[in-house]
Amino acid sequence: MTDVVATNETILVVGGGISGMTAALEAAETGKQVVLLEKNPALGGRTAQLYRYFPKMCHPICGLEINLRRLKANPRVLVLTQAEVTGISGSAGDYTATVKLAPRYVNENCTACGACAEAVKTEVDNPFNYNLGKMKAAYIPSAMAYPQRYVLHPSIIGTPDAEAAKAACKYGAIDLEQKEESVEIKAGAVVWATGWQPYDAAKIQPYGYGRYKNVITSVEFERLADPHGPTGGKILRPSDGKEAKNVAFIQCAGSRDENHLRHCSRFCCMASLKQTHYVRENSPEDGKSTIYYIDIRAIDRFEDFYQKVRDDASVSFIKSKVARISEDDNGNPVCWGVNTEGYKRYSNAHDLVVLAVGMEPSVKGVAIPASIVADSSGFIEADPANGAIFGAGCATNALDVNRAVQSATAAALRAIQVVNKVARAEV
Amino acid sequence: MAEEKKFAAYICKGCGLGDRLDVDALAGVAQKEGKMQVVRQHDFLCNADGVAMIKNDIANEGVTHIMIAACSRRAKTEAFFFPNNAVARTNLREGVIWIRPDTEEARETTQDMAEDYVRMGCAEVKAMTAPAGNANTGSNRTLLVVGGGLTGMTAALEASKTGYPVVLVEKSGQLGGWAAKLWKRIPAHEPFKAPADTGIADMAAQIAADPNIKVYLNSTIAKTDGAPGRFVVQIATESGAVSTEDIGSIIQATGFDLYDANRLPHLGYGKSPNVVDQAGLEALAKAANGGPILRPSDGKPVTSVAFVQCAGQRDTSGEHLPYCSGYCCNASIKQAMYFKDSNPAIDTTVIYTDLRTPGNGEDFYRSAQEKGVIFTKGKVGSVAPGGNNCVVNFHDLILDDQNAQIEADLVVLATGQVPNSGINIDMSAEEKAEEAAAEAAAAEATASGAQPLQFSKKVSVLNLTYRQGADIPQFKWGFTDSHFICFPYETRRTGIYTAGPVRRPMDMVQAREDATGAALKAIQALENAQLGRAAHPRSGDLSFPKVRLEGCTQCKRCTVECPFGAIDEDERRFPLFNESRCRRCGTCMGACPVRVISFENYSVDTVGSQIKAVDIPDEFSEKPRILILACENDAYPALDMAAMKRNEYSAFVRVIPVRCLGSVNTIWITDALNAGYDGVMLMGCKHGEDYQCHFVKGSELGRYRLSKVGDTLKNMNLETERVKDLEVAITDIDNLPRIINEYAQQIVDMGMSPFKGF
Amino acid sequence: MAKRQYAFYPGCSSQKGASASNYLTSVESMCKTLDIQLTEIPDWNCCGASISYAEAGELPRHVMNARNFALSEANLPGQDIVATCAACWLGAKESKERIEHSSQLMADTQEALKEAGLSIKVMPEIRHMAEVLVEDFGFEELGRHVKNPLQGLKFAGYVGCQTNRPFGIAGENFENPMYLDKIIETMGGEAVPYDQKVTCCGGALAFSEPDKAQAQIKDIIEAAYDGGAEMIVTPCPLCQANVEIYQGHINKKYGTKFNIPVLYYSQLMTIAYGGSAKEAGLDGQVIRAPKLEALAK
Amino acid sequence: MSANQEMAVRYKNNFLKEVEQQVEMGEWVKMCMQCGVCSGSCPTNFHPGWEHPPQEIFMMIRAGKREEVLSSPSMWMCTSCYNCIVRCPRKLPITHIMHGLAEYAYELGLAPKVQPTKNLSKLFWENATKTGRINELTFSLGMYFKDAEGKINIGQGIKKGLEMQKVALGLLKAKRLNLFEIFGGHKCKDQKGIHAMLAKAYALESKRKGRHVG
Repeated sequence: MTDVVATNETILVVGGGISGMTAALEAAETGKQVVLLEKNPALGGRTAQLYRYFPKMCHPICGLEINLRRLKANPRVLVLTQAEVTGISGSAGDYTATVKLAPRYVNENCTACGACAEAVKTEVDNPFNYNLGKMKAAYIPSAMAYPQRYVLHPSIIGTPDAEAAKAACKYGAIDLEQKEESVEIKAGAVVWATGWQPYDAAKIQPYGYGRYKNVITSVEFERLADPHGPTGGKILRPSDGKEAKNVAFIQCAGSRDENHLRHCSRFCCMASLKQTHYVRENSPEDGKSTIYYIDIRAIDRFEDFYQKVRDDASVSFIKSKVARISEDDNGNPVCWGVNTEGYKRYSNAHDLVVLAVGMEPSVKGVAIPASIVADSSGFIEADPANGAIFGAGCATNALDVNRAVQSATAAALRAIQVVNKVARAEV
Repeated sequence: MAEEKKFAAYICKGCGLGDRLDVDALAGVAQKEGKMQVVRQHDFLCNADGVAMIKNDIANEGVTHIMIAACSRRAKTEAFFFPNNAVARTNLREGVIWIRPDTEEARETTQDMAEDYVRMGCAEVKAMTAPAGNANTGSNRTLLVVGGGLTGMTAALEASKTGYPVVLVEKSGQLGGWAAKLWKRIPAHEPFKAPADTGIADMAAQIAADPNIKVYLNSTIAKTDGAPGRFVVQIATESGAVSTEDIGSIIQATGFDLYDANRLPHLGYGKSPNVVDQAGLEALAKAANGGPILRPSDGKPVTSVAFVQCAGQRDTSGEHLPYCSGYCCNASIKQAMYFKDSNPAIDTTVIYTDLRTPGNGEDFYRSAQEKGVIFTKGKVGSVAPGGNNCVVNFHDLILDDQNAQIEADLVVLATGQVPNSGINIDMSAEEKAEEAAAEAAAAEATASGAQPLQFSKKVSVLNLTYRQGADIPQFKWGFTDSHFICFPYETRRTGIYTAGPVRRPMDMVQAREDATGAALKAIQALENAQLGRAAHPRSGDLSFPKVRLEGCTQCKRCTVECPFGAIDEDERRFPLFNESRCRRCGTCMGACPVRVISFENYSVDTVGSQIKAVDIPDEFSEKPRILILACENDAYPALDMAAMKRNEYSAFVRVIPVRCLGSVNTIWITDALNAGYDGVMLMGCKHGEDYQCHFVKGSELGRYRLSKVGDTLKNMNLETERVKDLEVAITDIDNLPRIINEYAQQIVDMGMSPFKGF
Repeated sequence: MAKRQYAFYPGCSSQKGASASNYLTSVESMCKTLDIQLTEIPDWNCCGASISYAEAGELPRHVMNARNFALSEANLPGQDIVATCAACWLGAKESKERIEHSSQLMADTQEALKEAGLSIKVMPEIRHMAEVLVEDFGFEELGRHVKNPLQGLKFAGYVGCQTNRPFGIAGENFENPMYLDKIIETMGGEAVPYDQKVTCCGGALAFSEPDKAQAQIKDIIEAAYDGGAEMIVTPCPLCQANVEIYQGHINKKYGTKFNIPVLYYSQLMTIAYGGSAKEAGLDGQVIRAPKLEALAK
Repeated sequence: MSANQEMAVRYKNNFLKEVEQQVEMGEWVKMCMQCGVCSGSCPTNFHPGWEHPPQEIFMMIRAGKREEVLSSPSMWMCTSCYNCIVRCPRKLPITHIMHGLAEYAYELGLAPKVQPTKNLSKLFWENATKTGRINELTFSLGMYFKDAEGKINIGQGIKKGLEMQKVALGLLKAKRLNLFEIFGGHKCKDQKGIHAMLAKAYALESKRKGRHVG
């Protein structure tokens, strides 16, 4: 049974992506006790799956390394992975959260030596790579995974593979008897930082995602460009493994669209501008990018990043929402539409089309087990009715990393205000 | 504290270490060469039993210094958590067996490598002490907020709500700043359809009623002295009075000015009263007080209005603002609604190139369209002022009409935000000259009675007494934003945070978030200051640079190079370290030519003794030795992850993690070369415009110092290639092993260093 | 399964001797098997189709449809109106939505209907026959009646526009609807991959802008051949006619050799249900479908 | 004063307002954000003669280009395929707006003189409302015997008829064209009711839109 020591001076942070980690660390570094919950087996969230950040083109796992080091050095944060909140009762200053813990089948004896993975034969989709490629069913979610412990995929439990993993482990780290459990955690305040999910591109029917292999999403493209990804950082298109040199980026794939997401997801324009660099990095001689857009939203100081991409001869800009995509005989996706600046019709074949999919709050369609005020897109609003449950990061708005971290820092203070009040009352 | 020191080495045999290495031989090295008093082996050191063994030694055997030879210092940190002891981690797993082939031929060199690492671990731990932290730093818990606009007011209220006293200083005679000049604001809540009340009056009332917040109006900061937890701030009031406040930490929320529309004569500003900027329109709307907005030229109600977006912004000519201010599209939409809400018959057009309404601003945009605001994608060339109306000439980009025109009673220019960030302390000589020229030109123009060009000489906001300058260093275009994406509050002055549009162009929603976040960081800074703990990125670090003043030559390199302005000079011109400003990067230590600066657990000695501990085989062994000094934030994790992938690299290298390339003292390199190392690789983060160094200037300064190593090499008659400076990113998991191997081959080809055996 | 009853709105083209009379023949046969009772709305009138916009304006068009609603409810109360023609279904459904949406429009409609002695009291549901098959029966039920599976026959399921957009069949995809393919497969035939499934045939512009329409029709037929289809199947009378009857013109203009039969789903179903070629209206094909005729019992 | 002049005066220079009030679904025009998805989705997009796509027309309306819009052949190219409607991210009922613009242009007499679809539309409606149901034979004949300007042209009719002869023969053979339709064919019983109903509908609509009853 997992033992969690928490009181109503504890801050419960739900979500272990960059926002949740930030909220947890900022609160802990201000001297507060924190319980940090993550649904997946490792912390890091979606930013850990990005290759580079705009506008610096630096690597997200560099910041993750720092945050993990802060975490390792700070005994005030208790991390629970594979944890989901199923209920929250009580009120500001006195909450009890019911948390479901899924079994990892690997205990803290694990040294991450990898012997279990060698022993296991079953392969499963690799969610870290958005299922582009497979991994062993005994796996470490990524090279940066924290906790640095292996996981057994539930599909092999009860199969000889699980036994093989157990037999291969010299350290008694495989525990096939682990069961799902439910724990209650006290908290004075809750920071809800469950982040976002990419909009389901298959719903944008005219673009044929799911029908055409060479139509992929922007988050998948990150994995293709990443040296840690399924292609070792080479941009190879899914249909035939050919190098994709002529890449189209379609903006507002789902965003600004009343058939899909009515809001603008803010980060997609910058993400595509950034991804044109990947194309150039992969094919310095003959890489070519085309951005189809309605408005380029390179907001505030990111404008210069846009101007630099704009000045790059290998990148073209077409003011147009692509009407539809078809596939030619060579498996090339063909974008059809009209450049609205002066009405020019086009049907352009590309090696690969990347849909800049919108940002949907993870909370959308998922009942937060407490009464929360959200806007029409499902983002948590700042509202007194939420008591001491504070949204942070992309659970509150379509934000880029920078703004998500700011939001999480602010949420940490709001949570501290509540637990400080509890502490003052208890003195 | 003259505590008895007892050294213990623990060598793990798990994860294949026992199979791949001769652990008994390693234990022998630890005991004989490493002079460890306790040496233990364990089959599985990180499990409960292994950890209990170490804890027992601490409790019952008096062990104070621990050398753990097992996996990387990045792994198993919960198990090997001994905060009260000096701990060195020797990396035999990721550092040795995972990067070496498991073959008979490789066995000897792999064992050599492991033994050297044990030697190094022992040497390191012997040179370390567990940092105790300095409790004698300040403990003031009051926040100073500079600027009484929305951002400053928010920061003050939030800090007060958290339980901290606040001093709020506002330059003007009332609180509210830019927001107080607005008729309405952009909505912050569902349904995002109509302009909303600013709420500023309410905030001002809350501040007035808060006994925890002390407000100074008509006041500026005359002087800021001290460090987090013990700032002493002089506040000058217009009346001439000067007050002194003791302050724990500071939030600078000095906001922005609108870009001067006088610089946009081609858009008719200054030529017709009917061309206004966004502030001008807010003033008209306020005056109208809900009634029809009147045309300045003749006081008649406006019947048509055109908004020109990006006026003097997103400029590529170099004449105006190169950036987008981010909020103006929504602001113009809001202002367009002032007209449509009062009278739907008013022709209202917004001319834009890219409409930028992120998030639910899209709803606000749609709402404006529903209300009949016309949006036209076009580039405005000029505004021709007439008597009572103006003609906006633009290129209609959709209809591809170069000569499109709109006639309007009123034209509103959406000029952008210019930060009030004080003096640019990093200004180059050229920039200073440019500024002086502009000042002279303005003075001349004014004297000759021509159209006065706006020129206001920048004055300091904070008047810091810091040796490195009176204000916060700026990032781009005067904004004081952090350069870090993951860490938006990282300014280069510990305990001083900026928030709101001074930091980055932003709207009110974001300014509020920013202010709240900055309040947390300021509170955190003062809390940690009084505990002697470091701020980000080595948060919680209790180590602190100690300086042996008697050896100091007053060369001032440390005071100049400290990326965080932590070091001043005392009246005797010796460096004066302000502990709570320090981020523990060690740049000062790297800079010091006489090596008088050190940390308890990281010093010239902790690294130097490791370098010296390595066994250097003789010239004829065909076993060169290459020293790698790797930044612990990026290069070292990259090497670790390469090992997790089992990427192999040369057994000739010996890696020592360093806090930052900036902390690398050139003595380490000369020592290494003198000791007979055949090559030295330095692995640091990217520097330059998009630098990635977590200590801002560390890697740049480190590289600058290393560029001078060439002379040393020349003097020693060594090839310059024997020292290699590498820019490494954390993702270089495949590149790095390749580069190491290529370098090792290059060294082999070059031949062994002649300095061996001296 | 109990007899299902619907108010039937055949539309002008499905009348005897009209261009889709074979559609009607096959629908009647199919309904017999499925035990569907279609009762024609007495004295129904033309829906106006989408093309009548220039002269019709808004209200007159809606009023025409409203008259059918009123007649249906008065004579066949409680029954859903079922149309077989895509344009009839769309036109009626559109009018229903608009009238329901606007009280002004409802009032005007009632006022005009009064002139014909009618009024709307209850607004009936408007369904397309394909919708009825998919939703009220389901593929499993439709499959149970198959006696003569269309084994080995390859069809391109050409959905076209108006059963698909803007309303479509519930749960379907505008760009790649599957219901027609599923009907083909349920009847034992093979639905070939077909990337012009929802391409417009030109609609009424086949009359007024024959060149433009025929260029589109050419793409539609070409893709069917590319997919290996032997026949094209459609749920829409205008699609059927346009794709079938202009093949000669297209061949002349483009040098193609098109000669592909274009059938209704109901014709396939009739054959698969064991009906004769005549019961399926196969004699009504301008381009005969010998393979299907051969299979018919 | 012609209907056109009257409207031009009534709405002064505000063509957008005119469209909002006079054109079916015209109130949606202002909601367009110029993404161009409609233009790219139109099946006639790649054919010549498609002068202005919908999104451009919407911009022209906002820019007050009244004559250009109303006399454009573009709206008449609509095949009613509804691709634009289902893809529009702003949910504009574009098909209906195009129809509405065509109707309004026709009403004002600004529609192009040579416009076959205009004639087709008119003929279809007349044919349908005469007896309550379409008479396919008279409709087709009507179509072929009118020239591009909508005037009866026997010579052209015979030529086109010849062109269509094969098609007609095929249909006849398949019993899908009935020459006896010429004598009346299918029709509604209550034609009087239908005519009265439609007359009322026209009157109401004209009143609502402030147009003269034609």
